[in-house]
Amino acid sequence: MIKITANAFNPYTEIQQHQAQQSGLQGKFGATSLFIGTMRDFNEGQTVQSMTLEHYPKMTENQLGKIVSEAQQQWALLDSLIIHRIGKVSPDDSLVLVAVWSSHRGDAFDASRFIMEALKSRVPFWKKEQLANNQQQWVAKNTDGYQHS
Amino acid sequence: MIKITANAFNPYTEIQQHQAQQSGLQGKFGATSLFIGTMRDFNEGQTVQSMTLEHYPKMTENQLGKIVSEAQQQWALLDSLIIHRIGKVSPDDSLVLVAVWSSHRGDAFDASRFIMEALKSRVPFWKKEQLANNQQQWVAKNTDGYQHS
Amino acid sequence: MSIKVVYFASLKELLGHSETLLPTPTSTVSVIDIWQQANPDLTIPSNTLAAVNMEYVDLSHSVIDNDEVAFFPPVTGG
Amino acid sequence: MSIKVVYFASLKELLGHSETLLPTPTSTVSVIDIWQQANPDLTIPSNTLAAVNMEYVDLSHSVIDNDEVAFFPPVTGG
Repeated sequence: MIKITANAFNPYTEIQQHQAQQSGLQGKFGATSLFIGTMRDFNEGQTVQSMTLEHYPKMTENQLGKIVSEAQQQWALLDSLIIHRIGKVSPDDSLVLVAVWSSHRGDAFDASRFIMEALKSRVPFWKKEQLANNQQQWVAKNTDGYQHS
Repeated sequence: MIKITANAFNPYTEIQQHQAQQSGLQGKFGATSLFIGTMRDFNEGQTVQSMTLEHYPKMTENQLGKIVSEAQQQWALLDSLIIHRIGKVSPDDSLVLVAVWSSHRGDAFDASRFIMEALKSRVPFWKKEQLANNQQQWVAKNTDGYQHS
Repeated sequence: MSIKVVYFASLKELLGHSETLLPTPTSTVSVIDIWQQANPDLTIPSNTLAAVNMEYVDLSHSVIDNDEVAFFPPVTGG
Repeated sequence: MSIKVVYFASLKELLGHSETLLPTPTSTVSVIDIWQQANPDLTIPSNTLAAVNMEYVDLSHSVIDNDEVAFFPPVTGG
């Protein structure tokens, strides 16, 4: 399932609600791999007070759907849930949730990371930061998720 | 934090409680990577009714502590939470939770997988399955977490 | 009939608008032709991504009537 | 003073007990010596893992008085 939401969401509540509704998962899923991206109150040395997430409606959903299909072709997945926030967000708000259910852990780990990296590079979302000095700036690029910080 | 518990646990409740208590995380963590292992009702073609998890008390905690230290040396982690179930478990019970908080997603993904694989190969837990035909059997080996299923 | 051109994020702010409707082209046109027609005084910024009907395309991709052509900066979600 | 030998999982079931106390050794002994002293009629099963004071060791590792020596099969947690 893919959800784009302008409202704050609790990823842990969402996962449990989703999982409870998927009766086909019961007894079958041995592995759940989750990634949650959360807004920090700083970025590249600057204090960030809030952020606005813009997206390209429909293309966002299309691209996410493709990415999930690609993941399903590569790994044995039982289910997945992707939620991405849009609109104005505050520090500690969840920005993105990627959850993957599979029988075996290798598939879950690989697929969740693949989906997250593909989302970061291909899905049309953009972040604008509101800084402490009342300046605003567009985030210019994403970091490399395969590199050590 | 490392917890070994003989009681059923909800990994999502545990994560949220833990996170709420770590005031140092607020505004600082951009990435949370989680792995949850759940009991399936089948294994290698056989129906499994329940399972008993034995461990080597104290050595379990010692080994998990070492693994977390090794992860902290390799990646920039803000916090981690590991919970492992022992005793008698039923299908759909959570067996293990590995949660890692960091500023950047690469560290969180790498560290959670490292901890999980190290747990699988080095921490003294053993599973005995109770099968549908009333037979019991010890699980002989773990699968490779880096291989496709 | 027309071609809809849409812009997002910093590119939308740079141009001061989010959408332009161009008349049906009279000959074969590519994505970069559409940019130039819509923004005759502005070279396309480097790193600009393009999509036609919500699929990523190269700037040389052909555009036909009723297509939606989008231009936007590198994505930064997640 | 003594050496405590402990067994887990399938090994514990095979032997029928979880623990043996051995008297203080009179000479230098290794982990495999401890196994043979505790189980004179049984060759150590292949794949058996050993720990001394809760740290993994080779079977050639030296054992001293008051050590806790553990034998167990490959681990299968998670």
